[in-house]
Amino acid sequence: MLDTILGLAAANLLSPLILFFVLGLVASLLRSDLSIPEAAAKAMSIYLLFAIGYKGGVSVSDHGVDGGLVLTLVAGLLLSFILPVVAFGLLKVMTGLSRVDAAAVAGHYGSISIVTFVAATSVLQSQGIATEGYMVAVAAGMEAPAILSALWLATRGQTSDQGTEGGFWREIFLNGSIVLLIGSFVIGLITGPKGLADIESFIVSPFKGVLCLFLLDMGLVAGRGLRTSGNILRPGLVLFGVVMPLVGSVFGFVVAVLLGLSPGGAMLLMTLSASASYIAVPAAMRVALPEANPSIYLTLSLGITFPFNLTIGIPLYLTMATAWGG
Amino acid sequence: MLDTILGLAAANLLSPLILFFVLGLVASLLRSDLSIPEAAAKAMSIYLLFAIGYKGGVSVSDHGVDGGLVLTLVAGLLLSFILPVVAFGLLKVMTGLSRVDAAAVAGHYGSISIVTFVAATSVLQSQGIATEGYMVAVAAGMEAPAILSALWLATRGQTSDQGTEGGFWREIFLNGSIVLLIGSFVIGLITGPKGLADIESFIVSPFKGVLCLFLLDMGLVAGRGLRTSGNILRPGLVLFGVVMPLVGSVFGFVVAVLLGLSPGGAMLLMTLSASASYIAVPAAMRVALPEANPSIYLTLSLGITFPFNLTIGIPLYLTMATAWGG
Amino acid sequence: MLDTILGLAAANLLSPLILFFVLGLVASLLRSDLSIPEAAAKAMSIYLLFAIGYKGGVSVSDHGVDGGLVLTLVAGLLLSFILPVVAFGLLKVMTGLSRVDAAAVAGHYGSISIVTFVAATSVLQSQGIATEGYMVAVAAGMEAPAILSALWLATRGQTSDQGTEGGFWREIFLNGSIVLLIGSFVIGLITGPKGLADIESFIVSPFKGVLCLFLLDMGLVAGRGLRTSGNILRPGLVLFGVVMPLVGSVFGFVVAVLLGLSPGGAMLLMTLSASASYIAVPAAMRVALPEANPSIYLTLSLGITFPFNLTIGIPLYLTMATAWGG
Amino acid sequence: MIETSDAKRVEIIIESPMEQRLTDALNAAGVTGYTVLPVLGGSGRSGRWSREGQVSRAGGMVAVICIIREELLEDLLDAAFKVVKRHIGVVSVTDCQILRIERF
Amino acid sequence: MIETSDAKRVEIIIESPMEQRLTDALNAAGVTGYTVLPVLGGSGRSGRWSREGQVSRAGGMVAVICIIREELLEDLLDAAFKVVKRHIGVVSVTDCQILRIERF
Amino acid sequence: MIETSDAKRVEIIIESPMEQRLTDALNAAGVTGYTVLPVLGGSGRSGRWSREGQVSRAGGMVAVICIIREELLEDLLDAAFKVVKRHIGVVSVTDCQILRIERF
Ligand SMILES: Nc1ncnc2c1ncn2[C@@H]1O[C@H](COP(=O)(O)O)[C@@H](O)[C@H]1O
Ligand SMILES: Nc1ncnc2c1ncn2[C@@H]1O[C@H](COP(=O)(O)O)[C@@H](O)[C@H]1O
Ligand SMILES: Nc1ncnc2c1ncn2[C@@H]1O[C@H](COP(=O)(O)O)[C@@H](O)[C@H]1O
Ligand code: NA
Ligand code: NA
Ligand code: NA
Repeated sequence: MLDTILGLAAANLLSPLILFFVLGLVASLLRSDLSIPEAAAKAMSIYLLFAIGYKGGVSVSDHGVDGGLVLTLVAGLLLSFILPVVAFGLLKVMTGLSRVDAAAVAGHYGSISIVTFVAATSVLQSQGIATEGYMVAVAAGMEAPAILSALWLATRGQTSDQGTEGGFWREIFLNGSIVLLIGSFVIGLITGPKGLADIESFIVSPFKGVLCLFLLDMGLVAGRGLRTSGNILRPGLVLFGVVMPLVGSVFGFVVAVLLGLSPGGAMLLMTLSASASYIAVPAAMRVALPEANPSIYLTLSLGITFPFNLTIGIPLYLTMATAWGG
Repeated sequence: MLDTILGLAAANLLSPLILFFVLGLVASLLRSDLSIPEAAAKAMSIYLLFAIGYKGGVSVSDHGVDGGLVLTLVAGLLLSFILPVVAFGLLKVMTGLSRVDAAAVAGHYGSISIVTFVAATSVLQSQGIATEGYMVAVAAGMEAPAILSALWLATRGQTSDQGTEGGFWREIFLNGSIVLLIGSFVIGLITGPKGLADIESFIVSPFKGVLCLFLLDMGLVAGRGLRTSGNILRPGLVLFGVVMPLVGSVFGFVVAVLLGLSPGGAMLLMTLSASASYIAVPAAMRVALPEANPSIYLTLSLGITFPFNLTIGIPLYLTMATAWGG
Repeated sequence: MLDTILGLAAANLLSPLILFFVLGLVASLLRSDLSIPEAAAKAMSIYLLFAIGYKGGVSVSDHGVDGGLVLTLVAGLLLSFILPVVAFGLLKVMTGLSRVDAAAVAGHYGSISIVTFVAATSVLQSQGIATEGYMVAVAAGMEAPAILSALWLATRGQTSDQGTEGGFWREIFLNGSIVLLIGSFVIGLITGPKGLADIESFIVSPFKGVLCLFLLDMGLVAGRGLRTSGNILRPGLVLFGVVMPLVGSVFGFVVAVLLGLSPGGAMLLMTLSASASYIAVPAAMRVALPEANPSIYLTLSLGITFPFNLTIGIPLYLTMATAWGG
Repeated sequence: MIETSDAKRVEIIIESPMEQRLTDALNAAGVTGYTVLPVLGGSGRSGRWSREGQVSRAGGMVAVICIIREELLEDLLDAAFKVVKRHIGVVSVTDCQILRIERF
Repeated sequence: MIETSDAKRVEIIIESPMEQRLTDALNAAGVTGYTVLPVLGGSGRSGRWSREGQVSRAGGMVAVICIIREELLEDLLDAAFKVVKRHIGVVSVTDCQILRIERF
Repeated sequence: MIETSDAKRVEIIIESPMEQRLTDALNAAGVTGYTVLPVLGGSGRSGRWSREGQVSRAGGMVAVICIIREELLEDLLDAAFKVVKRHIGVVSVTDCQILRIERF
């Protein structure tokens, strides 16, 4: 058991994906001026969402839509609602964060990191483990609900006076990555394998290479964050950044078991629950909870939890899921 | 006959290309913040021009240059000169546009939309229909002449006092897309199939995937235009945006028959005649006819005619061309 | 012998790579507005460094690390230190440049142009000539030392009062391209052929196509430089821009013979010695030698030496290396 | 000679996620136009940041420039202040002369 | 202390396709330099636009900043006005102090 | 009404490779913040350049905007001047009013 974890972790740590993330991390900690143009980074993330959404849709059209999709989606929404409350509790115990800061951080852990999800799928793939194609739809579904919980946690009693008018909720639920992920998923569902054949050599073959470059950029950004705001990370916070994903993954595991997901699907739901947002939620928090200090949630999510999931979390979740699955 | 059209249209409507365009359109009409970075969009259009120009040149070097190229090129130039006059007449009848606005719009319909052309070629390709490789050269040739007609229509009698000095014409005839298209075409002609083999896996295999993303962006832009300026589109204008491509395609069809083009070539010439510019001409109009309201010609060309050609026009032109061809 | 050179040169001149460079050159000399977005150009250079570094590392992990790597690396560093002194001497004889300008120019010729190196490797590859994978590490090693020589040449006697504090040297030795090249090399070394298999269809197949687009951009930039600053190029300077690469290549040749490199490796070392920097060194010169006129070194390096190496130099060095090798 | 008229140039540096809200507020306050400039990076009480360090829309900022007739200044500042008050950012006002006052 | 000299800062927001024509006119009017800033978007009588909404060079705008000696102002405004008069865009002038007047 | 306070707006256009050195100097001079804007191109005694013409970080420039209390101006100009003196670039100062002076 343990050695499988270690074996997987080792194999994982020596994959190009992780090594390029580490390269980025090291480069920016050494203050190299290496950087990926913002437009290129955004283009890569669009490519990844496009590819993963589309492939998910195709695989569903392959195996046909079943009740599993709806059930898992609902379960994902619930996880996204509940996990912030758990995180908030842990933060109150483990750290001295103000309520607003704690609520903002908690929101990030209810939501998801799509890159972590993508990395997990590519590990499953290289292990030849199948998974429910609709997990990408679940990923999209889990992005936003956590924001409601965060705002509720922050403003219990008094109601926030600003920012959360109609426009705000449209921004949240129609944010670019949700729309692109769901849209590509639906298009994949409609066009099916025939459509995939047309664009396969664009979205399948180069996928891993693009992911390497994207993780290089993630490493650069995470390193920059640690360099400029690392001092914010009191031990309690760092510990939270490692414990919370484990707690989240357990929630994900239990739900997956109840839903009877495949080992691959279970592992992905665990990864989603364990991962923390650094795109949708920070933007929402800046609008609705400007008093919360962005350095705290960004550094924690990008500098601690993301690397943890990428290196140790993913192989760990995989082992748990397969150990139970088989 | 009709059912072939409908069949083709249906198949076309459910292709990833169209569906991603629709996704973009819907996303921006819903005011999602989904957007493709400007630099990435420009890079994709450069890629498309590079790939299509080069492939055209290679196929000509394959089949050898014949008189057809020159004749068709001349015919294309004439179409580009004449169609604005036709469009101007229609606009006078169908809409209440001022002369300057009508002239500016007319210029767009004499010129071409390269993405519409690219979409048409990829439909031909998936239908396994061959075509004259030099049609890309014709496409490049048709971009600019319409601008002369537009200025003439706008300033008949008095001569425009500004903007159209030497530098202006250099901008028009050496604009980036013409130079890149012609340049890549010539390079393809010189290096031939041997050269293509070198870069095939860059310009052939990923082509359709890139086109999907590019059409996603076109949908986003078209939707934004419709959202902000849709009110400008009086019924008469909208009707013109649908009728003019049909009229243009008939001109293209007649010329193609006279030239004895292959069905594929005929369909492409029809598409070129039917399509409306939204890159070269708008820029030229801003310089030379600043009084013309850009919202009118951009919304009409991008919001009405482009989607019409993409969805209904292309299968229609294909059916007509093949019906006659075979 | 001579006809082999000419044959190679001709074949080289008619390759897509060169022709796209020429297209860019012509387009900007004609003042076309064709341009590649800065972010796209930067993304392409990152892709090229990533791909070439990684492939180099993989091939070393294939053949195993031998003393050759260390010896060649040291030799490369020495070449980078010494060549500026040679260049400085030639400049004093051939041109009337001030000491500061001469020192700045000299620094460029001690350092290297990575695109020239990439073009050389792709020529070797199409000729099916093997080479030492660690040459990319040597390339990275040769980027910076020349800067020290240039500063020494410029400030002999008095010490420059500004710019060259600690931060400066970190900028130089940790500049983005060095870090990415070395980092990808090391990752390739660690992950080996198995890792390559994962991302091959991203870094191998599309490589040449991307290089074409990148050279198109290089042509555009070089042309812009010649158009705006061509007047700076007195005959003596132009002559230097052609003679110095030849002199450099001879140094590279001698060192390669002493090291007993393979013909392919020798040709690459000659190319590195012959090429002139236009990224790392200009930036360093602006900081440390602001009095030196940037138009001189940029126009010379980009407008004269780069095209010379690309068109005539590379086939010439290849012929010399193979003539001796076999 | 071309005659110029006195006006005010208001420059507001604000977080990107607030841009839309700010420009809506400006329109509501009756400004006839504004221009948005990109920002590469900066530093302030909330620390140093740079465009390239951003994965998230959250981080970036923009500079909104609004040229207005003097009499509009107070309404504009009220409107702008409502939007920025809970947020980081900077508001500055400069005297300027403009051509074509009739356009404002 | 470092001595500064009075000068004028002219800011011209104009459509990208007119940039070249404007800068040529400025050079003709004898300015010693100018700086061009990108514009993300804006709003005015001709409506609202944003960089990302552009497929076409036509749509974008740029901001040209030109710092000049006071005595040059009139010629510059004449030159600038000739270029912008038929076009959308905004011209504003601010008093400023500069270092190294000898460079202007 | 919202009360505004007098301040200075310093705008420094400088080569990108010098940006870090400039901002370090500004911080050392005690400024509480600054904003960096991208520059597309420009022209000056050292000739004309444009962002797209750059392969090298060397070529580009940036505009650094720094809003400060009046009393800080001299120290800032001294600090800035030390950095730009051997380099190309332009420094201009404008009077302005700001909100929330306590933040500066
Ligand atoms: N004194 C200043 N001058 C110019 N820009 C500033 C200044 N202070 C703050 N900023 C800008 O406003 C942003 C937020 O500032 P702050 O609210 O102080 O953290 C900074 O990142 C800068 O971009
Ligand atoms: N009052 C203003 N303040 C700042 N920028 C403006 C103003 N009015 C117009 N602009 C800019 O000039 C462009 C054209 O304005 P207009 O000619 O009024 O449509 C707008 O898109 C804005 O970028
Ligand atoms: N008078 C000016 N107004 C605005 N920007 C200027 C001016 N002079 C120079 N610049 C900017 O400073 C850069 C260097 O100027 P110079 O040192 O004169 O070559 C130019 O490329 C412009 O971006
Ligand atoms: Na989560
Ligand atoms: Na047409
Ligand atoms: Na060299």
